[in-house]
Amino acid sequence: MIPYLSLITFIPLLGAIIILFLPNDKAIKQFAIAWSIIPLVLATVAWATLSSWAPPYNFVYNACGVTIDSASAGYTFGECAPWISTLGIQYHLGADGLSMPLIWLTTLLTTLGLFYSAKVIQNRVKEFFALFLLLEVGMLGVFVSLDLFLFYVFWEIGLVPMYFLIGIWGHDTDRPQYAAIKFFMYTLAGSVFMLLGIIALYLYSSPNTFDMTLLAANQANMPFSKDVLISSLAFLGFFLAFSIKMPLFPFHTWLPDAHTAAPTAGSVILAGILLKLGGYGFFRILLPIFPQVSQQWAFWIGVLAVISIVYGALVAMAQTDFKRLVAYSSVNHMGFVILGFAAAAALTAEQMQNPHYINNGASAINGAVLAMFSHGVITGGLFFLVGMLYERTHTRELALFGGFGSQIPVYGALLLLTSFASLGLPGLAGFVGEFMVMNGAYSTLTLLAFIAVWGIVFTAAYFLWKIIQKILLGNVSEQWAKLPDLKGYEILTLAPLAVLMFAIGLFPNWILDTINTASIAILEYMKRM
Amino acid sequence: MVQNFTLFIPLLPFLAFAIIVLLTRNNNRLSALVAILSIVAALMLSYGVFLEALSEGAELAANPFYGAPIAWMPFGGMTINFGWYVDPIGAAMLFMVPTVCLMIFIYSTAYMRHNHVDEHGHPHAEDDPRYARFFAYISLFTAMMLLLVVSSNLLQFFIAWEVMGFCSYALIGFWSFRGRKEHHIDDAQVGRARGAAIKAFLTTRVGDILFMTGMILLLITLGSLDFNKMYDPAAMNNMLAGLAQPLPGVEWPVVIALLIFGGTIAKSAQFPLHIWLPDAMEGPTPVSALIHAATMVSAGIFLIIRAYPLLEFAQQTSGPAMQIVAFVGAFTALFAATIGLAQNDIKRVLAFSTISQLGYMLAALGIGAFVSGSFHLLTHAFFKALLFLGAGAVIHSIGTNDMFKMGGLIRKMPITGITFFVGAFALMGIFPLSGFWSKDEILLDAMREGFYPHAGMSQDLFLQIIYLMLAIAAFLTALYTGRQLFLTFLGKPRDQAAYDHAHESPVAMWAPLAVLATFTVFLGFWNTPFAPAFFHFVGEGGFMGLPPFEHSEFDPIALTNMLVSTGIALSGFAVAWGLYGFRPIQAGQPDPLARLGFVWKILVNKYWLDELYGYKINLDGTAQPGLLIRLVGAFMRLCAWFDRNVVDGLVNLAGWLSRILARLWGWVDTHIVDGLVNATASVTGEIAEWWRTMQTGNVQNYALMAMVGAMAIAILFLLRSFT
Amino acid sequence: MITQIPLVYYLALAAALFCIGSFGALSRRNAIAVLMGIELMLNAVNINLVAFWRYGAADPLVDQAGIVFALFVITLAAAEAAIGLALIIAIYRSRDTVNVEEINLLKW
Amino acid sequence: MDVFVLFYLSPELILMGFALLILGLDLLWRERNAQTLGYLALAALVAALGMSIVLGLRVSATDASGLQWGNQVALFCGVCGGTFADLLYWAPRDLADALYVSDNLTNFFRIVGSLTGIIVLMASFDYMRARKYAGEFYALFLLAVAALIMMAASTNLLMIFLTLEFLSIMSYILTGFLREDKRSIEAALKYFLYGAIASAVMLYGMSLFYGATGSLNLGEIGKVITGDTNYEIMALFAFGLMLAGIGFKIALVPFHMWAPDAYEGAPTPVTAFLSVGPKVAGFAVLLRVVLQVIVVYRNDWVTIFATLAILTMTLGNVVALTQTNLKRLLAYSSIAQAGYMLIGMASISFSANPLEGINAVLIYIAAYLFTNLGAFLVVIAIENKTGAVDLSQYSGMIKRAPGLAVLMVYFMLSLAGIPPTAGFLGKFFVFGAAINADLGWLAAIGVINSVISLFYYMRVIRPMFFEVAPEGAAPITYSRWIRAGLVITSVMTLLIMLLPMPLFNLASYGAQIFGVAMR
Repeated sequence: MIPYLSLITFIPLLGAIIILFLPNDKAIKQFAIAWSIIPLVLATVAWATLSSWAPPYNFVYNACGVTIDSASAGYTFGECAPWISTLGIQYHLGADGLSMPLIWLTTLLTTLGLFYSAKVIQNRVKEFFALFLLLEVGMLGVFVSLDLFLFYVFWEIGLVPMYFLIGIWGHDTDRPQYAAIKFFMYTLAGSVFMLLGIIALYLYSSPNTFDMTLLAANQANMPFSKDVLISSLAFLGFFLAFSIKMPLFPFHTWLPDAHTAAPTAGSVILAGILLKLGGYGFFRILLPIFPQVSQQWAFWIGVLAVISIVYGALVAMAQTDFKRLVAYSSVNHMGFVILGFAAAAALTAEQMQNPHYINNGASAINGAVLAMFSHGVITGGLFFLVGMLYERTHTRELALFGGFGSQIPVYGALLLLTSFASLGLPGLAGFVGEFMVMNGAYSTLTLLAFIAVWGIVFTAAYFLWKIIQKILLGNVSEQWAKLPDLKGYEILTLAPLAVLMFAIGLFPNWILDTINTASIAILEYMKRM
Repeated sequence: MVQNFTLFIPLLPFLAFAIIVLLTRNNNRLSALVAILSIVAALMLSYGVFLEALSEGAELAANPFYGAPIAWMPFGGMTINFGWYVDPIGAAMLFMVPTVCLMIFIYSTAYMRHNHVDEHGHPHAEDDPRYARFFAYISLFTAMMLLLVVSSNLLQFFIAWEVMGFCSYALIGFWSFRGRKEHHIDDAQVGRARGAAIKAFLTTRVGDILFMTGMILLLITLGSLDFNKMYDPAAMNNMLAGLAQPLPGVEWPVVIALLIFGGTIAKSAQFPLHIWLPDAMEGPTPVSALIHAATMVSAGIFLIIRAYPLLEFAQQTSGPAMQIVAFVGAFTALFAATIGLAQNDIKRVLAFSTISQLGYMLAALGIGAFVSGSFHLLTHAFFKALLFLGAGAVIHSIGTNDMFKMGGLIRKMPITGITFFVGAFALMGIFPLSGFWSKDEILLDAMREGFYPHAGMSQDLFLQIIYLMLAIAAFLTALYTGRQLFLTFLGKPRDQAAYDHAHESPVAMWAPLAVLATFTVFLGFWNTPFAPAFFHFVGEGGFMGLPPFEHSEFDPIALTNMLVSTGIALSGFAVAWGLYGFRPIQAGQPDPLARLGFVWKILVNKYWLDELYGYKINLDGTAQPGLLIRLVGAFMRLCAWFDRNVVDGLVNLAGWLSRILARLWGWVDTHIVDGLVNATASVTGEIAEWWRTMQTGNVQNYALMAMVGAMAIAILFLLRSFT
Repeated sequence: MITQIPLVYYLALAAALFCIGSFGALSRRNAIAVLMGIELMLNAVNINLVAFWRYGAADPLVDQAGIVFALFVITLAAAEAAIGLALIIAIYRSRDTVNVEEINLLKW
Repeated sequence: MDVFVLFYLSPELILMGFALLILGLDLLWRERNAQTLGYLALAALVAALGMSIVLGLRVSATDASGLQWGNQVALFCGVCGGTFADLLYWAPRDLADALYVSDNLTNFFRIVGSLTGIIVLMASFDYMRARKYAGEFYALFLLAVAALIMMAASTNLLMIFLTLEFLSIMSYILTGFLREDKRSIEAALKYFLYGAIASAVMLYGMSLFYGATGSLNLGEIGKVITGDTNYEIMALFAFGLMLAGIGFKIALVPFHMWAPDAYEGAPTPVTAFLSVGPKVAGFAVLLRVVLQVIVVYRNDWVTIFATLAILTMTLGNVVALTQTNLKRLLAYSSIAQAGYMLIGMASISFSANPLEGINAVLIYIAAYLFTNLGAFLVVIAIENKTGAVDLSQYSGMIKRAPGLAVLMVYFMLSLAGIPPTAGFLGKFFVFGAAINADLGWLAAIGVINSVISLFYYMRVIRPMFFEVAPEGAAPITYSRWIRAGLVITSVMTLLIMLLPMPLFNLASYGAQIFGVAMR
């Protein structure tokens, strides 16, 4: 049995270390790209193996002394080793339909980010590539951990490289240091409360454990589930960490600064993966482990989600900086993910008995996870496009652009594609997730869903009005007369993302099939409340 | 047999789109060829399906061609499957859509070549710089329309619907950007196209949101979006049981039906979301024909056709869904016709006539005249495409849209002129063109239901009103169509330069006109009151599990109606002749109807709706957002301000506070400690002496602090132990 | 009958001495005087220790902890004084002052 | 008394013996072979470390491995008598009238102390090479380490006083070691005056203890103070005064004010030592006093420690925000770190859960030791070459000394408590203990503080990475001893996180002597 997850997670770390000993920039770049393909291949193989389980997924998961079978399973590739044995902390890895797509996306975006950066980053190359691979370790670690302690460790590991990526390679005009420390402190402020939540979870569970699978599976015999105050506080700790990471209104203000300041590949990873850590936490931890509290707060979380959607879209519309606008669009889109969470969480115990509601709950979860995945693809692409335009024009001021649709048609076509994918055009990646989330939301949070759905109009408005119209339409000014179109390596960077946008939009089944297994498992856990 | 290949019908043009984008985009001729070949192949396949469907006859309604092999969206224990669903009306659409599209494609090969005079005065014809892209877009567009027609599932339908929205955006805005060497368009055109595209997409998006909401609620209440389920009475009854009522006393079906109707309102440009369609004329004319007459707006009607059982169910169980549809349709028919009177742009007149005719169809569907509504959809597609293409030929030849710069063109462009006349008469409803038969049937149904109820039923005032509105609209239609004919093709040329420049179109342009004109003339005979073949095919089977439609025999009422509607059309045309044809308008002469004064001003300004909630696009390419958009804009700026100053401000405030706190500690060190020292010293009576000695950096201050601290802790312990 | 001086008297004396010592230590400018204040404080402790030993121990001749402690305190006071004076001399050499209020190079 | 018992004093004896030897050799060699004396001192510390480990291990009949950690010997008993064999196995808490014990806790602090000594000594080789009187420095330094170990071993008020003064006096001298440096000597004087006053106050408290209970032995006093009101007032009042002395060592607010000045003025290796050694020893004493004497008044001291913890953390962190001198900044940081340790003190709940306050304090101490010394090693390495201790002089360090810069990031992260570092593990245990003791709010304040602290720790990093080095700035080289020290500290900082079980066991064995049995 190949320890896929350990390999995927730690091969980049090895790469980062090797990079420190490589002699010149060229070798570093080539090595980093080649090396990053290894986890990508492994993740692809792992996913392929994963999706070959046939329904009804009745196999036995057995790792770390945890044995789960039949429908409520979902995990595979379990790996286990004792770590801090007195506290029952284990090195417990595992993947399921929830984490597998995100793991794969992480490896993909890292490879693309490295590939693009190899052409763009010219100063302090060694540091950049080593940090980038280190960042990948942190992100992958979060997705593969099934032990809360391990989860937390990886969660924080990702912060440091990102801090440096923003601070060192940020554009001088964007106050990179301010943005970097803001990002770091803001995220840390959230996650330390999660640490307290994790400890409380450990102390109030019986038997005391940090194991996510056990915590989720043992809902019924947890004294914790009866202690409303403590469990609410612990929930709040997790919630704060995740919603800052997501980011959810009103915890989002670190995001525009960080995104704007970060170098292109950094923004891609930040938007593509780092935000997903929060969303992943919502579904991996809050929903299965805190079903009661989630249910109590679902409406208000839904309200915040709806505010994020509408407010994020409106604020995005008011931006004049291309990158900042795309950054705010993340607030807008992540709102749907949280709305999906709220919709699934809002299922009452009574509704849990009705397969119809269960299906819609699964729709909400599927949709939210798929929305995360496709947001990673789309916004990753958008940030690449922002970066490519910036490399050419050295400005991001939307008012200075115009007419690029005819000047640089390939760029224009890709921007058009990505924008429409982002605003949720059916047939492209963004729509499916949004639709499924709305489906779930309408079944439990009808009113909120009806407000949220108008966010889609605003989303369309700012993409059309602010991005496509200001950049692609109109006349080309003389200033840009010599603007070159995309080069081969740039198209190559974007091509996989474009293919994914179509692949998800036209046939989401291949990915939803995987996610659905996890959604069913999560709902099984929730049923025990 | 052919039915199993139904899904290849949309796939073929989609492949053409992919091929053009990926491979042949730099070769204009090859791209056009790929597009046309694909549509021809799709046409043959869909004719195959159509013929197979015809051979099934009315039986098809109960056992439509159906298959849903593509698992698309699994959630929980459920999966939404995609596939094909061809029932009689779908089959009829499969006949109409590729036919019209093929004509438009052929027409476009010539239309997208622009005549251009270089600096030496030599005329050149050169391809539009984005010629290949144009064919890619219209291929995608056609693919999506075909997909929509064959969809087996409302979600699949919705996807095609939305992608068409994108195509309309891209095509309306086809000239919304301009390279430095593109001379065929000017800055004003770029500005107008830009505004029109975004307006079209966002306005329809509003409807799409409603549609999506309705669809999702349908999915939740019905448990499926498959048309099989939607047409199953047993499944429909479940809808009343599931979720709690949305509002007290309101049941879900009517809410869902009206939300879905919201999609139609936007897509088919019904009041109040019709505002995008006239501006959408900024796209190249084949696009107008393709999107805004023949197919895309028809998609809205087709949605109502698909949702017809739902509407009827809603009407029966929970609320006046059908009546609302009928009223909106009839009102729009009348309303748009009035605006059509006051337009000078040849294409805008057609645009408003489209809105008006779509209103007819909706009114028909709303009053239960399912078959006549559907039939009008088919005939309208042909003659409206004909009219648009004809108008396009005119524009292409003389280079302006303004009817007051035309006149007498029939002498220069006889084929275009004659075919245009055919289309215009069909639109007016002149016997025996197809428009007559289909429109007449609608009016007949309204009249029969309204004025001649079945035995035992009282006359229905609502239907009478509908009938009257439609009749007035028919009169106005004849009036503005007549006005268009007189201003454009008859009379004297008002702009001699343009007239001299005018010439008959190349064969690639007039041939499609001829084909469409032929269909316009003969298609009506498919469903005459004497021999309603179309009814037998479409209506007799009803919907799958639902009761079939009833058809009355040809009787005196029908005859009366035929006479009345012919009279209305002729009188409208006569008025037009009186105003515009009797004494042809001279150059510079104001419109005779301008004498209406304020009413005229209202009509010219389209009731100021753009200023109220729309987006007013001026001829010079500038635009003013309406009141509603301004409000949204203000709110948007408020949000951005809030975000920058309040939400982020709180964060910065925390940082600021901690800095202040840091200073405060310093201040405490310098002042409070001093104060404590001061107090201690005063006890010993030597304040003045020691005042100055106690300063920070002084170890004695530190020690004092320590001692005070220790005492404080000790005393705290004491106090605690006493309590 | 000879009345013994109560323990409280000693304690009060020690407390007073401690206060005087600490006042001196905290308020004198001259570092030597500060040192003297500290010596007074230590002596107050010694009084306390000896008094407690004399009054508290069950058998003062066997349990001599208090007085031993006092002896150690005296010794350490001497050691401290040595260190202190050495430091004061060193600072006087480098700065020509032993005024503690002027020794404030390091602050904030 | 069995002479063989002196074996159980061997680490301290080795240190003091070598100190005297070095002093003697220094007299003989007169500055000629100062480096050799340094190596001798290092050898002494390594030997002490080895002996500490040997002392801790005993042959066990029960443990399958045959070896078990845990060995408790009371020394200098008045009446405990008995044979050597008896001495090995007395029950926890029954300390008879020992002055000085060699138990698990002592061994823990022996290891901690000699490791501190080794690392600081490595750091000081370069520093002292350029300066006079190196031999004396090494001798005094060994004595200081011995003093801190002895402080941790004392179980008697008199012994505590003596060892505390021993450590203090050594520290004063070391602080003022640069006699020609105004700052150094000023720091020493301030430190001295402050320390003398603080210890006088402590002594006063001790005398009250003696008066109230008639004993100086912690065990005896603990037996007398059983929670009835006669002693309560006196004991707690006296403890409050004693805190002045202990708090002075630990640098708790409000006894912290000497620290920034002394840290800034002292020779940097001494600063490194001061930031760890006395603090650690102070916690050892605090643990013994609290858990053996006033343990019954748990409610009272929990409140006090919680309050002090909040004050200490918050003041340390907040004031550190404005500092630009790195030594001063680290001084405030170490004040704040003491605050986190105090959370552990406040969270002592005698529960069977591994997340227990005593454990947490000990683990935190070990983690803090390596991290903080590592940070100081970087500062020393840079100061040795450039004399820079101000943040503004650190710009572009990543180019001049990439290794140092990266390690500095690592140590700063560890101080801030970001995984995967020892500092994180320490914080995890501390906050865990707090939640376990129903002090979740205290843990919450603690984590907020750790977020604040990140800001100034990152301020240290910022010039190193984000700013450009001044023109012509030479790369910074450093000796193999500093490199060795950096390797030890960084590897240990990582290892404590990755393989925490040995440390955990060490700490929990130490905690056992207070009758706390961990699962």
